[in-house]
This record gives sequence, C-alpha cells and structure tokens, in this order.
Amino acid sequence: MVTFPGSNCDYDCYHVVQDVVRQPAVYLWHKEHHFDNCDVIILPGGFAHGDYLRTGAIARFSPIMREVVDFAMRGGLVIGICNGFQILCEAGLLPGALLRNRSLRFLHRPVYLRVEKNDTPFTNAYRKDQVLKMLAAHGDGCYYNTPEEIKKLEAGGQVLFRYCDREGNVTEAANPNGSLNNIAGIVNSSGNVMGLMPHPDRAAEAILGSADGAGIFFSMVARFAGLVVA
Amino acid sequence: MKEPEVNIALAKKLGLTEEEYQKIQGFLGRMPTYTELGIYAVMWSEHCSYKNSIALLKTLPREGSALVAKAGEENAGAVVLDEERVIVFKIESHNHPSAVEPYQGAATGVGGILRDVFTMGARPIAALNSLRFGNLGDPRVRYLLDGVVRGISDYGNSFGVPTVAGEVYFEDCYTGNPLVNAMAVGLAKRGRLVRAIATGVGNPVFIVGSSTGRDGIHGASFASKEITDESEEDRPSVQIGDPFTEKLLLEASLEIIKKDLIVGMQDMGAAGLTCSTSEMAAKGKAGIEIDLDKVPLREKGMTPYEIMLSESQERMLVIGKKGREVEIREVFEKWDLNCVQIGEVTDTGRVVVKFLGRVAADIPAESLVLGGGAPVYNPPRKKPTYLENGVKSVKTPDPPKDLGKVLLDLLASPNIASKRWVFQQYDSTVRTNTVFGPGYDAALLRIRGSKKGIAVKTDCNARYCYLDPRRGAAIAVCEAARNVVAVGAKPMAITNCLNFGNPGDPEVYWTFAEAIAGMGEACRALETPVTGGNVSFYNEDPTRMVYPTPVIGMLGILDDIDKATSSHFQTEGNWVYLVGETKPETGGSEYMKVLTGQVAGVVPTLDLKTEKKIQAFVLNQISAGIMESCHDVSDGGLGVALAEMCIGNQERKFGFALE
Amino acid sequence: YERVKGKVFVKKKAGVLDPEGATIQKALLNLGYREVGAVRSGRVFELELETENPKEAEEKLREMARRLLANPVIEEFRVELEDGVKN
Amino acid sequence: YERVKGKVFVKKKAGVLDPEGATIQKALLNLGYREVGAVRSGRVFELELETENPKEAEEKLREMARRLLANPVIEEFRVELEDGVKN
Repeated sequence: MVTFPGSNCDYDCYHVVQDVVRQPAVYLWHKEHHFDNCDVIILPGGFAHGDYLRTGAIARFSPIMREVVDFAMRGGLVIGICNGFQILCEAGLLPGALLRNRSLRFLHRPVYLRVEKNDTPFTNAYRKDQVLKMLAAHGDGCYYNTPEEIKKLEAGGQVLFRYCDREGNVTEAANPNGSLNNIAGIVNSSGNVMGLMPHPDRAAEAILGSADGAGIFFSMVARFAGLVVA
Repeated sequence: MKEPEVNIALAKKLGLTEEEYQKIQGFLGRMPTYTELGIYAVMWSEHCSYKNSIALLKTLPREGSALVAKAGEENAGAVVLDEERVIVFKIESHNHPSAVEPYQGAATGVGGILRDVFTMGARPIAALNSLRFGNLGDPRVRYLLDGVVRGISDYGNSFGVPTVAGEVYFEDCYTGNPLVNAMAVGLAKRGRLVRAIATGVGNPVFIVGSSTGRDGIHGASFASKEITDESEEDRPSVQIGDPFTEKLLLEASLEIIKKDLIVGMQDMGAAGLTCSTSEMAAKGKAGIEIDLDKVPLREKGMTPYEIMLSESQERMLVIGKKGREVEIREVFEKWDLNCVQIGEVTDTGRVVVKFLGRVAADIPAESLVLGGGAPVYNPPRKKPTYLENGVKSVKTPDPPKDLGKVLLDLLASPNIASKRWVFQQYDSTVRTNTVFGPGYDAALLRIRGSKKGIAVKTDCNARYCYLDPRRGAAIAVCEAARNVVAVGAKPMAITNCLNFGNPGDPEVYWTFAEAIAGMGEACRALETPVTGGNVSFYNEDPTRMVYPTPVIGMLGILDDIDKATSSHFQTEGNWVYLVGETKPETGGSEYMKVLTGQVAGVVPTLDLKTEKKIQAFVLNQISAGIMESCHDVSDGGLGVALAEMCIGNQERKFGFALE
Repeated sequence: YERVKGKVFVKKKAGVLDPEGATIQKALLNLGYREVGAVRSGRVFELELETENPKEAEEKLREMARRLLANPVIEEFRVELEDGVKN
Repeated sequence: YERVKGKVFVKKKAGVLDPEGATIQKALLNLGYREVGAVRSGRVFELELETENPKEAEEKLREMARRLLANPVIEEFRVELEDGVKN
C-alpha cells in the first residue's frame, strides 16, 4: 500500500488484504525510493496532497512513483482505487483523465458494476457480465478521454467495469458521474495496471453491505497462486 | 504602528465591562498593556470563560462509572469501551462564522472539533453534525445550506473521517443566524490519553502546524456578539480551513504521543495562542514564557496583539519533554509541518510574552481562566411573555377528512423529508467501520478486534424547547437515547451544544436555566452523565432570537454487533409492535405546523420512569435476538414512522397493514 | 446585437490563506524550480455576451461577479472585455 | 537577481466536458442575465520568480505548466510575464 500525505484508504486496503484476503501487507511511504519482494502495488483512495491543483497531479511526482512506473513496465501488478486511479492517469500509466463529477458535488452512494471481462489478473474471480455492488465515494470520478482513445480502449477490451443498474443494464440513469460509456474501471494495454473509481475495499465484507469487492483482491491472489493462466 | 491607548473606552470596545476592567488592574497591580487587555478580553469572552453559564452547567450530572475524564477537566469527556480502549467525543458550535461565510465557517467548525479529539491522543473515527436554517423558500437560506454542507463534506472527506449521522431542521427563527454544530468521536488506548497541561520547568513549548496569519481575530469575542449589519465589514477575519494540513497534523500528533515525547498538548481553537498558553499553564499550576519573534508568520508586520489572538487553523501547542526536542522536530519534518520551539515552561505561574526583545504581556495564568479569575455571573431570569399569553392553550384543529394527504404533506415537509441530498455529499464509509450510516436512527460503527459496536446520534426538537424549555430539553435527551436504543446499543453518556440567544435578556436566560434543569433530570434518570460540551449564546439577528436549541450528542455501546437492528423493514410477513402508550398529544408537532402554520400547544408529557423501562425492555428484546428492526416514533408521529420503515430500505420497498 | 467576449478573474483577497497556492509552490520547489516564490491560485471565467451596448456589458460583468462568480467575503475580482465582434 | 511575476492560464481543451461552465451559465440566466451565452471556467496561477534572466523565465513557466500545472490530456495553457522588478 503506497501512503501519500493525504491518503485515507491505505488503512482500509491494508485491512482487506491482511484480514479478509489473508495475505501479508506493508505500507510504503511516498518518500521511499525502493520496495522489494512486493507482488502487487496498491495506490489507495484518499486526497493525496489535499487534491490541490488536480486530483493526483502532485502525488505522481513522489519519489516512490518512479519505482511504481518501473515495476509496472516490468509487468508487475498495479491497482489504483479512486484517488489511486487518478494518480495512475496523471502518471501516464493509464490513458485518459478523471474530471469533476457532472453534478459538481462529492458523491457517496452504492453503485452497481457490470464485469466486462473476466480473463484478467483483476477479475478472474467473477463471471462475465456479473453485477457487483460496490461503493462510490468521489468528487472527480467522471472518466474522460478523446473519442479516438475511447475507441481504442473499447476495441482493445481494456474496459473492465461499467456502471449499470441492479439488473446489469448499462443506462444513463445508472451513470453516477458522467463517465463516458459508463466506464468505471480500465486496464492498460498490457493488462497489468488497473484503475477503478468505486471502492472494492469498502465492499469486501457483508457486514458493510456487500462482499463483492473482495473478488478483485482474490483474483490477484489466484493470479499468483498459478490457479489462473490470465 | 503605535498601539491604541488603553482606557475604559477601549476595554468596552473589546467587550469588557467597567467592573471587569477594574478587576484586570487588580490582578496586574497596574494598568494593562494593549496586548494584555486584548488577552483578558478574549479569555473573559463568553465563548472562552462560560461566565454566564458555568454556574448552571455545574448542576448537571458529570460522574458515571463509565467515565474516565470528568467534564471540564479535558478537552473532551472520555467513556470506557473495554480494558484497552476509551472513547472520546464532543460537540461544538460554529454558528456565527457560518452565517458570514458558510463554506469556511462550517469547514473550520469540523476542523476545530476534530482537533479537540486528537489533541487528547485519540484517532477520530466518526464525525456528526446538527444543522438548522431558516425557511428553504429564501434564496439566502439555500445559499447558506449549500455552503455549509459543502464545507462539512470537503473538510471531513479530505481529512478522512466518515460523517456518519446528523440532523437538518428548517425554522424561520434561524433565518439570520443558522446553527452549525459539529461533533467528533475518537478512539484512544486506555492510559495513553494526553492532558492539556504544562508541567516540568524548562520543558520546551512548541507551536506546530500551519503558520499564523490575521485569520479570525476576535473570533472568540466575535462569537460573543450577535450578528449585526456592521459585522459585515469585519469579514476578512473569517478563518480558512486546510483539511490536508490537518490530516498531516493528526498523524504527526499521534506519532509524538505514541513515542512518548511530550508532556501535554492542546489545539489552538478560539483565541489561538492566548487560550492554549493560559489554560495549559493554569492547569499545570506552572508558568509559560514565549517569544513571538519565533512564531512562523504568514503575514508581515503582525503585532503581538494579532499574533496572540490570531485564530489561524490547524495549529497546536505542544509541551515537549526536555531533551527530546530533536525527535519531536523529526516527526513534524516527516509530515512537512512547522515545528518551532517558541519558549519553555517556568514555575512563575505567569504567562510571559516577549516581542522584539521587550515584554508585551506578563499575566498570572490563573487570573485568566475559567475556574480561576474569570468572572462568573448569574444573570436575571423572567418567564417569557409568549409563554404567559396562551401559546400553550392553542388547540390542534380536528383532523381533515383525507388523512392520506396529510401523511404525504408531512413526508414532503423539509423537516421530515429524506436528507439524502445532504448526506450523499458526505463520505460516510471511509475507514470501513460504518455498519449503519446516515438514514438510520443512529450511526453504528464496528471496532476492529472486538465484538462491540459504538452508536452515536445528535438530536434536539427545538419546537418543544420553545414551548416548554424544561420538558423539551428532557425530551431531547430521551429522543437521542431512543435512537441509540433502536439500533440495539445501551445509552452511556452525552455531550451537548447549548444554542441560545442573548443571556442579557432575562427571558432568554429563563429558558436557558429551565433547559439545563430538564436536561439534568433526564440524564440522571437514564444514567447518561454529561461529559462536556459547548455553550453558544447571542444566536439571534436584529429581528428575533433563535428557539432555545440544546443539541444532545448521545453515545451508546453495543456488546454484540451481530445483534444490531436496522431501522427499516427487512422481511415480509413479520409482525409490527408499537411499544409505549399513545396519547392525543400533537402540541408543537410538525402535523400542527403543516395544518395550521403554527408552533403552539402543550408539549407531549414525558414520564422518565416509563421512558427508562421502555428503553430497557426494547434493549432486552434486541439482545434476545427476536427483533429484526426498530425505529423510534418522533417527528410526524406513527404514520410517518411506519412510512419511513417502508421506504428506508435501499434494497427493497415494503408496505404494512395495520388495524 | 453584438457578441462580446468578457473575462472575470477571481482570486483570494490578500492575507487570506491560500492552501492550494502553498501546496503548488512546495511541489514546484520539489521538482527543482528553485526560483519559485509565492504562488497564488485563482479562477477565470470566459463569458460570451450578446449585448446591444458593449459599454454596459462591463458593468453587467461586474454585477455577475459580485452576485455569483466571486465570494465577496474572501475573494476579489477583476473584469476584462475583449473587443466586440459585430454581427 | 530580478523578481518577476508570471501568470499561467489553464483551461479545458475545446470539446472537453466543462460541467462547471454549463452550470454557471444556467445560474446566470436564472438570475436574469439574458445576454449570457457560453461560459467556460479555467484556472490562473500567479507565480513570483526570482531569476537571473527574465527571458529564460518565460520558458521555465511553460515547462512548469507542461509538467505540473496543466494536464495535457484535457487542458491547454497560456503563459504571461509581467515586467521585471529590479532588486
């Protein structure tokens, strides 16, 4: 878990990895220059650098981000949740940008996501088109990119999650923030870096209202346990 | 810049009375300097000294087996959760700054109450609020509502604390003077609480966090004078909040406590450096000597008066352990925060302030503080005329034919309608401990590594307090307790925020005294001691006073979180039980207001013994695991309560059949 | 009718804390731009106005800034008119 | 050394969603300003630079904008230098 000054959900992700998925977890301070024997790098949610200037604009220059970029280039698994997704876009590890919510207000409510592809290190625990209940908590979650880039993303099967209604229909009404094509989560072209706006870390235990989010973490574990070829 | 001449006229301008001005000269044995007069004026303002309320506040029950720190001793009252942990919680008002600049007023209100909690060494785990505005038809009210909600949302969300519960009411009396009360709950290791105290001669005094500017000068006494048109021009003194710096301040503060590097710490709230130095020195029976040349400043040419009274946000005063200075500085360096030693603890019992090599202030600390030299008054009381001339004898008219329409009108009234538009702007689940968030009777938080849960809620029906302050305040305590019981938790203790008009008006002070009496009776009956809180007077605008509004913050503990009960229907075919007796009492109700546009009539009767029995009965049924959900009957009565239970469930909608 | 382009610049009043400006300054220094001193962040609104008389447009812009675009309590504003485009 | 004041104007590229601009336009129309057409919102950063040679300062500002102040995917920027103040 990378902790930037202003990260809040590093605590939540640490808990999910350690207590729910039962895998060893370690905090990485943003000023550190190296990390060794980490299988997955998680950029958690929060308000790195107070979200000043642009969400993630300053965090991407933290010393640790140079290591994260190298780690990603070497094929290491990187997942950015909410603020983490914004940082990955600013750092150029993922295409596009996250703009202000269409409502111009912070938004916190349950959302439903449709699994678009399940042959990836992040979604192999789900069925294709499965509907997941997660939690959105963001003020800048509107995914945007140029029309050409959007076409490339869709054609390249890089869209992993789309906002939908409870029955799995991708509708305008189910789009909480104005994201193009209801995009909620994408991967890079080589498929090892994922960004997701809704919080799987807040939907990993039934007592909190949904356990669907744990599947993303279990998928990554399965990827390493060699259970999955993707 | 020549300092203004110190005389009685200047003292009055700063809010001091003739008698108080003489008392100051008595304490000093000479004329005060301009800076000293400013220090006394802000320390003896209503906001810091509680001079018009402390005599009555002392009559409230403040002991209880579950309490660690008695009210008034620490920044926030602490309740025992289990052998290793205690819960710290408090509520405070930021009404006047929010009337002038709603966004920053509300944001700094949240920032201040969060600091109050983590200055004791507790990590904030939940935030709540209680908001009151004028009529929604008024564009200025909509502007205030939008600004206040954004301010709370942006500050709490960025800081990383979940905003889990609250209440929003709309009443004409709040049009010019909205009420913005912010509450915070924190968790600390038992025995690791930090006191706001200066001890140990020679121990270093640090100012940490943001740099100091001219923000909110006279903020403390600003809160002690009512909103008048001319307060428009002293607006630039509004305080600005920076939640990002506050988050760094939290982490750095908890780190120096964990590493046992400090003796005491206090946040800089109202009256900034003045309040923290004098209160910590007085409590430690010690002295503090500081040099203002060392204080990191954000603006040029600030006078000692301005530096001592500045209310720049996100700053703390830390009393370090001699010899550990380097380690303390390293922690703040890691978190990119100022950490400057500005002086040290002495044994003179005096606050000595140096500026450019000369002494700007030299005052006995004890003479400044509540419980020391600060004045204590017992203003005159007189029963309000509106209560004399029959507002209580107004009868509720006979019900209209179409009761269905009445129910829909009630559900549409802003005081009852869903507040989702508001709480969907709050992050209520960060830290992944929120089992019940906004929209439930009370918020319920799980505690990692324990089966226990904490339930919290803010409550007050100000109409009842307007019509009968004593019974209204008692009902506020009982209603807060009912909400906590409804989720299955046992009410343990309260904090309170007493929002009233001008204490100099005998009719207002009569309602204040009555409300304190009613609150005391209910707290004794329910065994929920008062752990501390806040008094906010002068809530009025040129045309009227606000209703007496004693907001209660209730804390409850649930032993087995799996037994928690939702506030909405869950399963078809289950029986619905009504516990308690229904009497024809609609005085001061929303029904009466929707029907007649009036707030009048007799407030419903309250029998504290029956109340205690009903709460105990419901708690037993819940812990016996035979109840699936539970909801308290309050605004709008039984019809609205049942309707809320049908539509509150996000997953499925329900109906009910009732004879 | 004339189409006129107006600009309204809004920034915090002097002395009012600007946490965003301070954070950006620190970030620029960390990126090696030693020469950066104080940084202040503000907003700019570009408005297209369809108006009969451009002179009056400037006063209208000021009015819009006072009532909506700027928060008079903590912000100040400046208004600019671009040369009118006849149509 | 010379103290120079620079400004960086950042706004959304044409075609990029600008909900803020649209919302402000609606609000101004509601307040009765019929003449308001399209509204676009942007940012302006004022920087104080301590520099040996002001000519180079403009290029430095552009570099700061490219690397940090603007997001090239969705934003464009313009840079302005105020006359240097000798010291």
